[in-house]
Amino acid sequence: MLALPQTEIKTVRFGVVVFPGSNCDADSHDAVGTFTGAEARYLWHKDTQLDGLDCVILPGGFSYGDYLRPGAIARFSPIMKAVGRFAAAGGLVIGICNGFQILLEAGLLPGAMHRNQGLKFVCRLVNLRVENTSMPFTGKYEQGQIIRIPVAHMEGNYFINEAGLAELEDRNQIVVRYCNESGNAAKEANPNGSLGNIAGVCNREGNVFGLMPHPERVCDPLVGGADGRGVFKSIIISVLKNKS
Amino acid sequence: MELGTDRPAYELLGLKASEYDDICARLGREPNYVELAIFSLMWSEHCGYKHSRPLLGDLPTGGDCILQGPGENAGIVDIGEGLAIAMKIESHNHPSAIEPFQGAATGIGGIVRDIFAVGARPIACLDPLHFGSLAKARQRFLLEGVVAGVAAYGNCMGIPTIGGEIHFEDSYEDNCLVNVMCVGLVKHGDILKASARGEGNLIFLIGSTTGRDGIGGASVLASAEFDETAEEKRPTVQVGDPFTEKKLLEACLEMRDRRLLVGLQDLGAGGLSSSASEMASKGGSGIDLDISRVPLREEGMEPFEIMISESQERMLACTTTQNEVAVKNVCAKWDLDATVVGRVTGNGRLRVFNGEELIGDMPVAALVDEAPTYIVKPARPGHETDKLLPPDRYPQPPDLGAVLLKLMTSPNICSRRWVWQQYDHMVQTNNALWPGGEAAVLRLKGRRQGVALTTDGNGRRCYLDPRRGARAVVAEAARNLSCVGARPVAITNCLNFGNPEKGGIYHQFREAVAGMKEACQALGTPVTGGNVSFYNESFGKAIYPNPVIGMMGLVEDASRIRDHAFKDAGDAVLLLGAAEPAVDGSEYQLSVFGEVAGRIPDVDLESEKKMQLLLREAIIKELAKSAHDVSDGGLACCLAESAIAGGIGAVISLDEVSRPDILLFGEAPGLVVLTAAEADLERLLKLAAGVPLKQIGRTGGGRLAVTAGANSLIDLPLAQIKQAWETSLEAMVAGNGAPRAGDLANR
Amino acid sequence: MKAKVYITPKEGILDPQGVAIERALPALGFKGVTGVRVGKYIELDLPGGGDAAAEVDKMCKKLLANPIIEDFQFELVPE
Amino acid sequence: MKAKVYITPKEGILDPQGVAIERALPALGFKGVTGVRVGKYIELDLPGGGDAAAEVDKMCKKLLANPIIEDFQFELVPE
Ligand SMILES: Nc1ncnc2c1ncn2[C@@H]1O[C@H](COP(=O)(O)OP(=O)(O)O)[C@@H](O)[C@H]1O
Ligand SMILES: [Mg+2]
Repeated sequence: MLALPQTEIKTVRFGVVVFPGSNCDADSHDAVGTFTGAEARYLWHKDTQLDGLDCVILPGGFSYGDYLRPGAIARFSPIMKAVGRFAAAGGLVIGICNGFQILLEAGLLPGAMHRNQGLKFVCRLVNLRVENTSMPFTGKYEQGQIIRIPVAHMEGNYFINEAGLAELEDRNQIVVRYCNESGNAAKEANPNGSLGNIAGVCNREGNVFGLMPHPERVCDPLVGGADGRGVFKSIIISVLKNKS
Repeated sequence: MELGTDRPAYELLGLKASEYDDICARLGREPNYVELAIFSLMWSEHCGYKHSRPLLGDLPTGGDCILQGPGENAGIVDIGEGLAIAMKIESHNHPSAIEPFQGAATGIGGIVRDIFAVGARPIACLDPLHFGSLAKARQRFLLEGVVAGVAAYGNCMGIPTIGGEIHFEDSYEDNCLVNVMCVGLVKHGDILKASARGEGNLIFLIGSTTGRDGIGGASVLASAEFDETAEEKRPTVQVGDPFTEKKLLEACLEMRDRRLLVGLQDLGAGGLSSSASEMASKGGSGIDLDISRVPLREEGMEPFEIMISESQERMLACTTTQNEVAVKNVCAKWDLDATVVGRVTGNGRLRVFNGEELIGDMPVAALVDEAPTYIVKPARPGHETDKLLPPDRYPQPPDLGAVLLKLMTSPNICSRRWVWQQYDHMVQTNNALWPGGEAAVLRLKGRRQGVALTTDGNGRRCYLDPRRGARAVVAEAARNLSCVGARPVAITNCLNFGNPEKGGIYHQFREAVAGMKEACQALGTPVTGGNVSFYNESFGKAIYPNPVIGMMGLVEDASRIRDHAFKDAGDAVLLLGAAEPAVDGSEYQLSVFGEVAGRIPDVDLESEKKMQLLLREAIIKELAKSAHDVSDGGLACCLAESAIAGGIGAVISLDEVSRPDILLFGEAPGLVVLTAAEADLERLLKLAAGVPLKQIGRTGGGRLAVTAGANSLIDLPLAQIKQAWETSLEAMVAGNGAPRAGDLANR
Repeated sequence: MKAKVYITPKEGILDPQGVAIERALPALGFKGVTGVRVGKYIELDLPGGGDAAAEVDKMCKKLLANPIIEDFQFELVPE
Repeated sequence: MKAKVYITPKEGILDPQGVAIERALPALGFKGVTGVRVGKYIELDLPGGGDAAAEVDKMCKKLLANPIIEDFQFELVPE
């Protein structure tokens, strides 16, 4: 499906972290393995070895039940120390939904999550506007492109203080925002009340990306669309570019 | 147990004097308190099926594809090439009426355990729910709590809740129905049995610690009516822990993969007593349990409390001694307690030890198979009649457009998006159809095949005629599956009724089971198992008799399915089937005239079967572009729903009849609205050969316009209908008043 | 008048949050912590007048706490 | 030694639960209630020995509270 030879794509290695309460681990694994042809393997939360991987996925779910705060306990798991080192060394890390929450708790991304404004779990397709395409996770999208990807969470109400927000804006770290069909980041288009309709942010270096929507759920038109494939394609292209 | 009464202990535990005598006879002595507590559970209606067993034995349970019928934790249906579907439905009505969030949450927890107990990975849940009127604050509280509870547990487990249904009717005001169905996927060779075999083998208790929560749930809550003392029964409330259950699920499936298990059984109603004795019974063995080894959550628990506690998130596993360490290792990996609490024996007895001390010794057969059964003299309730209501009983309202809008905002018809948006319905990424349609369809990864699922219940119709009602419910479930293009394969069922000791209720139960049997036989959908929930009564008033059907179907190609949305402007709109709509028992009768009375039309099962066969063929041959079952709200609501889903209006012209309102809003089982491209019309009509199929209009435009002869019956902008339908439930939940019956009829 | 409300899971009722935290603590280097129970802490400002204690009690029973599985206590603090 | 930990949303930071409760109160007949803030109340039993206050403080900072959005306080109660 990529305009790249399968033999090359196969050399890109993804690791999908499995916490005891992860539940989108298999979906992420499938999205990579089935729809891109890259290699995907599971990593147990007690693993400490990430050698040879190009990209680590922290999948959705409820890592440790998340009764206290999503991600609060997961960030102390052995693998998160390794993920920290991996990221510091420039490895690609993407946190989806619960993975995003864990990255925030771990301090690998700035900000924090509140309960959704409506105080209810919300699972539905949303429109996203791609704000930053100059990073490894979104290169295949057009600047300003509107994509449809589902959210499914109870705590996606992103918060950061004013100084932090200004910094995110200045450094182009806001990667995707909730928007309506015509691309406006309108209040009604925001499923959880997040500040500035923020749906996903990256770190300064651009190699750690967290987002609430689930791109892995829309990689197959039979089950709701293919707008999520761009994320995985982008990663592969970026990895291959760096390798060559 | 209870001080200050001189009632004998057995009576306080819910046993009759004759049952007590029976127990003494089987033991050859009087039981001690531990034994009595265990017997009272095992011989409760909930575990012992005292009033239902004789009748359930009549249900058709065989079939080429049935790998496992009733009797195990879940039914299992072969779907070919070594794969099978496990399915089961269960009620958690009484716990939910007391604490809706936890009641619903633990309801999911319980049914999910039944599915992985047979070695299957759960792939979907469906939640048929029934409440009283949303005009009452308590009902809104129950609805919000139950939905949040289903969401909290199912979402955390990563099992998509992909379907279900919600009805609101006064009859459920003091006794809501919270049924949950779970469906799992299993390879033939991976199927686990709930049996304890092999003398000397170990019995492991895995998962949560045991506390006093849920003490006596089965006997106290599920096997008695509600009354003033319901408040005092509160300590039995259980709190769900979906994270622990998720770990339990993964650990059990890992042990399954590594072939570490001789048998696996969940702890549900009846706790350790029930699961241990059932495992022994299925294995033809006995079990010695040592309750001093059970990890406890609370201090000072009595032995009988440990035996009957219904603490959630626990499983019982039988393993060989060689695998002891491996089992412990898998559980340790998932951070779960796993304790050897017993051993398999060959003596056919459940023996309970507290350390060295033997504190209970009972024959397994007496506990599991020998609960007395009762046959009650049925009495047909006075409201049942053999006559349709006279056609002039209700005057035709002057404005049928207003009636349509009213019905579309009815809590029983309006959009359920508010509910299913709270459920993670997409996780596991298999949904070929999203919620909101006729049935859910899951693709099976790596195959062309797909599984279609639906649940149906209609207490109101069953109240008016339990046999016809049950026939109609099974037929409707099958029709829903056929509407997406799936072939109905098998059912599971949850029979929600009042107090079976009363002749009127027993009549309803007997008739409903008979109706279900007839329909299942005619449609070729055997019963794989189910659940019976009796005593759904409060203050002497029973709920509507409500057999809820969960049906599974198959599609050969998951990409060749249909939903109910109109697809393109200019398509032909067709009516399939020839049933004669009636007011009796309809949503129209209830919402507009405020009555539930008369006799519901019967489903013609032979025609139904032919009609559904045609429907599926039309879909597989890609001649039908949409299909929608005519059910609640009649033809008019059916058309409106398809129009809303597709964002395309329609112009419909019907024959002139004396009562167009009944034609539009009346209900009868056996009708489907189809659309087809103009170019395919001829082929479709030819395919129908003998099955009634006629064009009634054409899609297009932004309005829904219905005429009969020269008369305009309805002419409304689609946007207006959509707005009414989409926002109604949310507004009602927010307390903005549910519509009242009668206001249109009097206009 | 300010009210401080403390809501705790009832004795004997499972507290999954507490269990999850208790199981996590040793790995973080906190050994031997037991009996973790997680509840809610709510602060609110009451309008003057009326029987504040009776009001807060009613509020807890009706909305703030779930009396079926939770106990509550509160203090009133004049400002 | 028992510790009682109070976790509250930081001053000036949105508290969706508090807002929801404040909105719901008038309909239940409680008028004029303002400033509703919903936090957590955690009880735990500490093992003997060591500097209990320092331990609990660390526990709060590391795990129990999220310093970006939450403040915490605690009391130690000898048993
Ligand atoms: N209405 C019913 N129709 C067919 N089988 C039923 C029905 N109700 C219960 N059964 C069967 O009886 C057995 C016992 O049910 P139950 O006690 O609910 O099981 P469990 O303890 O696993 O929940 C199960 O195999 C179930 O499928
Ligand atoms: Mg079972």
